[in-house]
Amino acid sequence: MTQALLYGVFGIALFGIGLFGVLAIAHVVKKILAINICGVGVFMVFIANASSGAAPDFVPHAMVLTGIVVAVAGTAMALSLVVRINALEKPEEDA
Amino acid sequence: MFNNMTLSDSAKQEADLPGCVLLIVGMVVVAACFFLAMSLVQFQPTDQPLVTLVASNLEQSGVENPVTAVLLNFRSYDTLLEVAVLLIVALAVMPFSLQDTRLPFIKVSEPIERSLVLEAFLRWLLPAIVVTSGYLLWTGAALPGGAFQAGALLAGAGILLLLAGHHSFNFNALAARLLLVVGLAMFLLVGAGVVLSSGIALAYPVAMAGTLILVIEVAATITIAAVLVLLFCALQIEPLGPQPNRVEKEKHL
Amino acid sequence: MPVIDVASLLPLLIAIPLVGAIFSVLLSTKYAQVLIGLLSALALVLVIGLILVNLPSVGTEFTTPLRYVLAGWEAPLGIALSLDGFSALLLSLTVFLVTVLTFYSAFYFAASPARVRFWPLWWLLVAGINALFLSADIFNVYVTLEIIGLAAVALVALSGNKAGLTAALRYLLVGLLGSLCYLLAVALLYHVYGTLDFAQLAAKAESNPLSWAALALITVGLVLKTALVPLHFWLPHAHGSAPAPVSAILSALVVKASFYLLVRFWMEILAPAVTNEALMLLGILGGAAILWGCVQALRAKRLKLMVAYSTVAQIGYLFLLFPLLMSTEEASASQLAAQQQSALAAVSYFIVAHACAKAAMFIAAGNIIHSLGHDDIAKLQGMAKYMPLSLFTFAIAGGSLIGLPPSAGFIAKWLLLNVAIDTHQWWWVVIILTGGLLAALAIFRVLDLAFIKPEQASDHVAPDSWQKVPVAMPASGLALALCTMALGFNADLIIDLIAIGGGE
Amino acid sequence: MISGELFIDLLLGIGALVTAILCLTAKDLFQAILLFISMGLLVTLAWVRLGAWDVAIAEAAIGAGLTGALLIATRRQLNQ
Repeated sequence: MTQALLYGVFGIALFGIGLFGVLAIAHVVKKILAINICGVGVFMVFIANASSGAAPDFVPHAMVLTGIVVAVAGTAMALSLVVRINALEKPEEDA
Repeated sequence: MFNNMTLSDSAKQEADLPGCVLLIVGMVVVAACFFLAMSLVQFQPTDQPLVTLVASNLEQSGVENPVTAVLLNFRSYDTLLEVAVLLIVALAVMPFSLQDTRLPFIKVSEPIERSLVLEAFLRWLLPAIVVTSGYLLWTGAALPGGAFQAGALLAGAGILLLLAGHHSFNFNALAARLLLVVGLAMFLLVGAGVVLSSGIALAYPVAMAGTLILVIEVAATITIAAVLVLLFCALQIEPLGPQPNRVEKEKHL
Repeated sequence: MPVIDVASLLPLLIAIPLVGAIFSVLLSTKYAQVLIGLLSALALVLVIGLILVNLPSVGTEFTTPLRYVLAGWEAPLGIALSLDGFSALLLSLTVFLVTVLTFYSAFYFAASPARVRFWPLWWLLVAGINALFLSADIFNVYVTLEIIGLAAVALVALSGNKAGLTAALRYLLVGLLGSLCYLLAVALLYHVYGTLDFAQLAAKAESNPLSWAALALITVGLVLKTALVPLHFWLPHAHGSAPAPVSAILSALVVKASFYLLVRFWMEILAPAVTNEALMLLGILGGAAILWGCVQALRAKRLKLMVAYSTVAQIGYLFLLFPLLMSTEEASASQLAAQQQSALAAVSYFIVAHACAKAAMFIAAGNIIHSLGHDDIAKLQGMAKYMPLSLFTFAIAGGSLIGLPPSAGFIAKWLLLNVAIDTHQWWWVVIILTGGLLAALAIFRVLDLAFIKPEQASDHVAPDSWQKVPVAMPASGLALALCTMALGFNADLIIDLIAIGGGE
Repeated sequence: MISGELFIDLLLGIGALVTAILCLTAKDLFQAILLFISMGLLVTLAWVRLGAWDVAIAEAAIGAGLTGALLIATRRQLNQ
């Protein structure tokens, strides 16, 4: 088993853990964490495959960089929605 | 099975799916991952045509770092759209109000509690961070690093400034909006401008490629830093309605 | 010999909305934003008009897709844009609807502070949709999917109330998960075939476990985004709680964008990995979606929720495309190609008919909310007296959704029924007809209340809360509704367009 | 016989998996966030091992660092 294959399998496992987490956990912030774990798994598959040849392939590296930024953008948006929903909920709780 | 999605409004609850459903979901996920992993292991990797293509065209890309070459030259269109994604997120989290558009971008005020250590620290650290991020950007052409790393570092400086309590940012000011769009605008401008010389959108002339990439990267760095600081602000301050902590600050003025 | 190089116009379709977005961030006064909106829409209409006029017509031997290589780097190193008949149709539809909805939004958001955020996000969403229809690169498609997803979520969240924000959050999480499934498939495909370009992948693709895995991941991810039953749970509330122009574009175009990709992957890029069983499975889910969506639409208490559930049903019709692509032993290759082409034409027709009708319906529902402050179906008694134009729009669009002649919806269903009968899959005929019947029940329930019992209601519901809307608002809805009628008379236009560079 | 290099790779990979599982099963949200950040750092190391320096820097700064900061800020808001 080569190094690339090893990390590829780990990446798929991370994706699976994240996927299960998204489906099984009710807590929103942890759902968001799970989606991020999914994303890390996907990126790991990309990077692992990129290093399977003799020389590293830089195109997947660039794709993962784009992916990381997009992932953080999505996470930030989700968290801001959580905060806004939470802020709307509070007055009701007090009343 | 997807009822759990509806719970997303209450962030403090920790309810799980019923056990049997959970078991089925788990088994499906495990089976799918097992199939994926097996097909990945069984697959014999072939040659990677892009490795040689990237290497052989690197000289004409204007930069030495292959990742930067892919991001800002070979597949620059992806990066252009990625900057658009950042703008979307900035617009989504921005606490918009029509009144604030005329207020200045940076407001200086006395902090509620002063921390001398932090202030002294900042006085030295901030210039250092700005210089370092400039350096990261510059070396991105040859070594690992580039617009995103530099932007993140620059955003760190902005957040430290916020934490010190002297300054607050108003993202509805025209200057702030300019910072948010400058990355996308510059990318589009360069991408369209090169049509005059090469006839193809986003195709830089080889001689000027390095300079043009740097111009785009500087603008992108500024936008990235601004968006990241905005994200941090949006999560720190109550984003809806009149904000209580802002009222407090006004009292101290 | 065309006067201009048509392909060089393709990047403009993405650049114009992006420029529009930048200017509407910078110039945030009301009239500036509206002016920018109208100018951008006009520019888009001009560009797509030029492209359509210069497209090689059917019958000439030239039927390859248009291609524009961005940045001068040919695939696999660079990214290309491409346009064939199917994407040209969807782009024209996008530009047309965006123009009408931009006009409508100028009035809808006239008094709302949400407009400051709406306009830039609107143009970014349009840029994303155009970019997706033009893209010829599977990773680039991921980025466009994220643009569409995030912009759509931000637009849904504009409503600002708790129900809207919750719907937006659920929509966002579903969208992110769907995109990640898609991205994992991109990783696998790139690993196996060493390219990201649509055409190069299609040439190299073969049936092996990794292709199956990639196709399965892509399908799950995109079906989640298209909201096919049973993964539709997020759609009704997201589409039902957004502002009217946003609901309209979400139902008319955004779900179609991911459906378009599914068609690309199943018919072209990964066609060798497709099996008949898989096609049948998608068809069965589509049939279930038709029935389930119609039943839920019948039960809905709010007008917009009803319209949103009808979208769930209409998505089901689109997925009937897949079983109709199935090959049989006796059919020759050319027969199969012809069968697939006519199935695609039927479904394209469906997309256009549904997009116009559904946008018109959401506009009508938006007008009703705008003037009444609610969209409770039970309280709509006799409203036709006050809002004749909006309810007339609703009726015409409803007729098209049911499939009554002479609407576009009728032609679409007719074409679909024909293909189903030709391929001896009669059970779809039953489902299509049942779906039409159920849709008729749902729509006549509303119309019955609004039109037929005016004398009992009128007095106690309307006067105190009723508010007049500018005539341009119902007028733009009516224009769309009349378009569904006009399309019913000019069916060949669309079918010819699809054939350009189309299919295989 | 397991060579040293393979041992490091195994350690990093299994470490990432274990922290991911712990992160999703943690009872306390703050703990979960910290575990997520540490998973990000382990993954960063894995990418250094795979020769992806650019990605490793970005993951440490943006993936683990910035996401972590945003998560902590959110948690503070939720607890207020």
